[in-house]
Amino acid sequence: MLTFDPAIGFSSAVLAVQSAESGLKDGFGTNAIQDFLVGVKPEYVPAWAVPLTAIGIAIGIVLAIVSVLAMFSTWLERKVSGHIQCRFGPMRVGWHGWLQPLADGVKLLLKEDMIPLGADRTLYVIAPALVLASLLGAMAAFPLTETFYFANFGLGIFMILALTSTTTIGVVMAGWSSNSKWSLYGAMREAAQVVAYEIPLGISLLVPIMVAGSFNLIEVSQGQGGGYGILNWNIWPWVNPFMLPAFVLFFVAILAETKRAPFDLPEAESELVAGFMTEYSGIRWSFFFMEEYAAMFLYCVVGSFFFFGGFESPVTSLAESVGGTNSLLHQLGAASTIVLKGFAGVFLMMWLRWTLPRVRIDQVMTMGYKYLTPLALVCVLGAGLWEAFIAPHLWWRS
Amino acid sequence: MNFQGIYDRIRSIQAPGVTGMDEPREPNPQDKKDKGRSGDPYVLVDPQRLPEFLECLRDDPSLKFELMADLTATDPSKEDGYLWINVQLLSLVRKHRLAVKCLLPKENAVMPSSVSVHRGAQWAERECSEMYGITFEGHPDPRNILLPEDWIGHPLRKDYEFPEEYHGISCK
Amino acid sequence: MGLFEKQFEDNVLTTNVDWLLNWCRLSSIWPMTFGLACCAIEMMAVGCAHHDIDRFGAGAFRASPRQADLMIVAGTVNFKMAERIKRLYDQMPSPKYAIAMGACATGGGPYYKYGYTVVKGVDRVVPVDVYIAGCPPRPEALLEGLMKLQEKIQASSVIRKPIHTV
Amino acid sequence: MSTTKTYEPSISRTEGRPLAGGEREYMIDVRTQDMEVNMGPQHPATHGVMRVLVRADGELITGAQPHLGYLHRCAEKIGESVEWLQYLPYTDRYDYLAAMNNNLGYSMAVEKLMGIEIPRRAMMLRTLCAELNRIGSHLIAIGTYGLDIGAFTPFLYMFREREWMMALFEKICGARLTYSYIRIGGVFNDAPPGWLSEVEAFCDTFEVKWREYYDLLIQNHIFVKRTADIGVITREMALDFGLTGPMLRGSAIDWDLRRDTPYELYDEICKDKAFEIPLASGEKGTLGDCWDRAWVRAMEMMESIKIVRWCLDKIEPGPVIGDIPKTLRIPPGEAYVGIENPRGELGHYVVSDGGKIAVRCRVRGPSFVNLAVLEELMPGALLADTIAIIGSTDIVVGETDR
Amino acid sequence: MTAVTHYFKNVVDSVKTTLIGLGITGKYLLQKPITVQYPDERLPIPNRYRGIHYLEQEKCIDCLACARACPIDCIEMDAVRHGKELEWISFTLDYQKCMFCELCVYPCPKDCIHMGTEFAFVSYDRSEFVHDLLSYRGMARDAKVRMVEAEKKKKAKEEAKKAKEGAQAAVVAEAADDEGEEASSEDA
Repeated sequence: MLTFDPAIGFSSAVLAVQSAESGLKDGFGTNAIQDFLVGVKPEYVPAWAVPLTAIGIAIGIVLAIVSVLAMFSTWLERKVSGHIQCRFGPMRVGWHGWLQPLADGVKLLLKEDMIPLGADRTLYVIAPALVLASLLGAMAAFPLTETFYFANFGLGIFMILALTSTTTIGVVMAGWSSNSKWSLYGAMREAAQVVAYEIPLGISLLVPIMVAGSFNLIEVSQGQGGGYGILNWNIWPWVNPFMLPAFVLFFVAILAETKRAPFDLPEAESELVAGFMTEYSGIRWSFFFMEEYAAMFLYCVVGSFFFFGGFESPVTSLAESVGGTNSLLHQLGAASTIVLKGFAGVFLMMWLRWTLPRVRIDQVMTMGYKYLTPLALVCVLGAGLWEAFIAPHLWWRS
Repeated sequence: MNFQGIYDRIRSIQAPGVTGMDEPREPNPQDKKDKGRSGDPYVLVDPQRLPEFLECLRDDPSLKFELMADLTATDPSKEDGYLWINVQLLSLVRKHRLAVKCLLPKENAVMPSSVSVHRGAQWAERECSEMYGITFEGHPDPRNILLPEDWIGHPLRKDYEFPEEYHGISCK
Repeated sequence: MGLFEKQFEDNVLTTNVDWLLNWCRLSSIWPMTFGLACCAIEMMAVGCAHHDIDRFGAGAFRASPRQADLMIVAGTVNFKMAERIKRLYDQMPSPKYAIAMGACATGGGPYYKYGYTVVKGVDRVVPVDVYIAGCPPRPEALLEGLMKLQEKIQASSVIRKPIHTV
Repeated sequence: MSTTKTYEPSISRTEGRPLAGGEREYMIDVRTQDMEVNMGPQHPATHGVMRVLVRADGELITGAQPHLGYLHRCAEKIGESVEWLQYLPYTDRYDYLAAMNNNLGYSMAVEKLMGIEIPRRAMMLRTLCAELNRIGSHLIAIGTYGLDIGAFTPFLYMFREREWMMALFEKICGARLTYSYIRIGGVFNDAPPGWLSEVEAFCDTFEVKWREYYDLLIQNHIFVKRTADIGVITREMALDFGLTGPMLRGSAIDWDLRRDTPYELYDEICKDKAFEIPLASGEKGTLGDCWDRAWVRAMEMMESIKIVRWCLDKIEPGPVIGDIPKTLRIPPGEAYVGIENPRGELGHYVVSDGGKIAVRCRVRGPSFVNLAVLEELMPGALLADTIAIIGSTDIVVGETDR
Repeated sequence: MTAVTHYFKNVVDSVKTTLIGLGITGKYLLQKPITVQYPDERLPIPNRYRGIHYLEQEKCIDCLACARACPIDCIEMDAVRHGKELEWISFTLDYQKCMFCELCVYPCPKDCIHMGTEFAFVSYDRSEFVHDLLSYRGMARDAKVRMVEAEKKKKAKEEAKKAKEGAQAAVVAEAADDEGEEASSEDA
């Protein structure tokens, strides 16, 4: 029945603390929560308690964000799939089924906690926690506005890529420990697939990184400011013509990274029953799909930072011109912009999922190594040449 | 080609194992017990030579029965001492059909397998053997196909008695 | 949950908590992708656009029994399959439910008399909560059966002491 | 045992599998222990309750063995136990996706024994319903095939049109799936007023929607890549295994019982050249691969629409059932009638001894015969291809097991 | 086709067909769903629908034609005959077996068993599926009246018959007497 995995709490805490701490040490930006805490700190509280409290609050907020994201995404998925298929999706659980994720969540909590007889119990229990925890750690690097974030890294995108890649370890652990052949297949596919698509993902991100000249998400966003909040987005061909193909490659790669159709081979329902999570039930299983939806959102946010202007949008620029930089209005505009952009990406992924068939494992590999990687390299080469020889002569890039 | 033509051809190439033929006929008005016979004409073949017969018909250029549509058996009645083996042949090139029938004694229901001629016969023979208890000699995979491995009896025989229970689940 | 399960007396709080938990359970009954025969086609029709079982929150057909709550036995069960059905049912985590859809799963159906391999009712193998008549039942009848199951879940007790002790 | 013929294995393990465009993918020759995986009986892609025991070397399949009988419902025994007419509802239930065709086949076999003529309007309605049902069956075949490949949405679109078709059948005979509409001697009910124009409206809409399925699924690049060059059935193999229907035409063998051994009104329809028989050409890969079979099914739906339109054009008022006694006594004899079911040749072999009950009521299920080729196609495929191959044989387990 | 063109054809094809697919699904995303929300809205059920049976009990004559026509013997009926009138004990239809084939409807000589448009029959207990089609048990009131009347009539008839017979006998006797008389007179 209801179980709470100490492992999830522990490992997520460790990872998030580490990430947050490194962010603080970085001294690159100031933490909004910490600022706030310093402001309200009573005299008798020692100074060292402030960052610790800030970290605790940050972890809580990240957890809440991830679960709300997952819940909203499941609802969105069911509604989008429903309407694409000429039906409604959830309708009777709350208004248009908006309470559906809540019901699902509570039901999954109440389900019997099953561990198969032949399973490796330790790994079986740790795996879902590790999967979710690595994603929680990655979420720490996601800035909601230019001044509101948990950790601001110089190498923010590296942090995200590195931590999200560790989910693979959890998935492989899950597949191996389940003692089921389908799970094993799923896990092996996941390992092969993620390794293959890390490469084009990283390479295609090099293009906007080159244009922005920074790995930091906030800086990349700031670099796309001006032009009514829309004209300076990296994606436009007048900024760099190799950006659009790079984005397409990036998008395909994140589809594969997040195990979404048409690359949902690790959990391919018609082939592998439920892939690596065949043997998981109840709340442990829900960790996997929470991770999936949160990862989708996170990658889409990364995509919007690097290709679609980040916080910059006409709304943000309007809010800035009305309220001034760093006003609450501007902050709200920036936050809503990035969340909306993230969900637009999530929506696109869902739309693709409910349109396309699934590819085969050898085609996934072929696509990753033979198509995406070389094309991404070509993009990087082209973008580099453009940046070196043409961009300096363009008056709008000066 | 109609049935008569096919039969003549079978006769002229001396296909192995042919013992006769039967055609539908009108009932005899004098004899009240004779109701006649309707339906398809068929060729009677010795079951022990069925594979050779099928191979001969498959390879004959003017018959070309290259597709075996069906192979099945029939238990005409409890009292009858023979099972029928019914084969339906089809020629895609010549666009004709032929029904073949063999009489197999119930006491010794053993006959050679036709899998070497038509591989499509493989599953059909497996079904026949579990349903009627016919042994096909030389069959590559003589297991039950539809019934469980430990099923008792041959259900399509007319003297089959329904089981009382199977693995603890009552049948009534 | 094990600590709290069926421990408490009836009172306003426990009744309301029970109501809420039951509501969550009945709003998200995930069936298993498990079709046997003709009724499976109607089961598919229920998932499709015209009837859309997803409106009830029961549209997430799970292929793995571990993640499913409901087994819709849609079709004829024969002896060869019966053992597998038992195993699949055992693999589902509780609380789990079973619906016998159609005449065959209910009581052998048209194969009652001469079907030598047909199990005369799936309740000889697994416990069944709701039976649906029809051969095959209309998709609406399956929805009706789902609503009947929801009524049953709503009446069950989660943290209260069960009223009827057997 | 040397009784089985061996084919040249289509893919040798060390050479790797051929890919489109002459590419060749090489598998690293590391031998590990083969793994035995049970696919089914409860598996989303086995179309019901079939079990395939797969031997796999990693993702590469080295052998597969289908196990049937999880839905054996003793249809033939029942045929020998109940009266002639009483067996008719059971014919609905073995191939539940094409119940009209089953009714037609059984009725025709019994009628052949009785030697009776049936009224022309009944024949028209029979042909019309059988063709409509063929569309419905192919819709499910392609839809579930898409589902196996991973495309969920086309399946729901196809079910939407099928639902319409089922509503039409419900109006004419009162049931959605198990019709028992075509009876011995005709059909049991005339079409209700306005029904034929509704069928016409269905045809008009279907032709538009068909284009969508074709673009969304059949021509989709991923679908093509998943199904082309997979599960290639050569001409010799097809004949040797006795395959029929779209499986045969997918290997470009020009054979259709509707045209080559005409029954009912197909003689006239062929003379009018109202429809043609789509033959695969190996357009996307090797001839006889899974994509060809799916394509043949997709094209056949449009041909069926043409036949339906022909029937709507030519139908005239008249009686719909001949003079049939309430208790049938069929003259002794034996008859085999094969008709073109959506899955291939559906044969009914009936033997009568002149009584009220049949002596033998054999059903030659096309999917039972077509499935046998699975063992031959599997070795060398990838695990994901097994699903593509099973799906392309378009089996109905109710019919393989009967 | 060279490898290079093949390579780029693959890229172009996949992008093109994906866009076409997205267009089709996107079109439906914006359209109104076609779902009929069942308990609130219902699809029309055609008249010929083969649903749960109903019986016009007044017409039924307990002839067992439907039970004989049923392939699985799911109809059982029991009634006691009082002359022409029936005292109904049971008329059950076992929906654990029934396959809704409508074969029971046609042989009925009185056209009294029908299949209705009711389709939803769900239960927690399968024994409820042995469904009694009777709307009343025993005898209908008018049937009772008719029976009583018929009995009265019968009695009256019998009495009349007796009376008639008596009268006839008397007449015969008289006639015989007459004849005898005549004969005797003739003799005389």
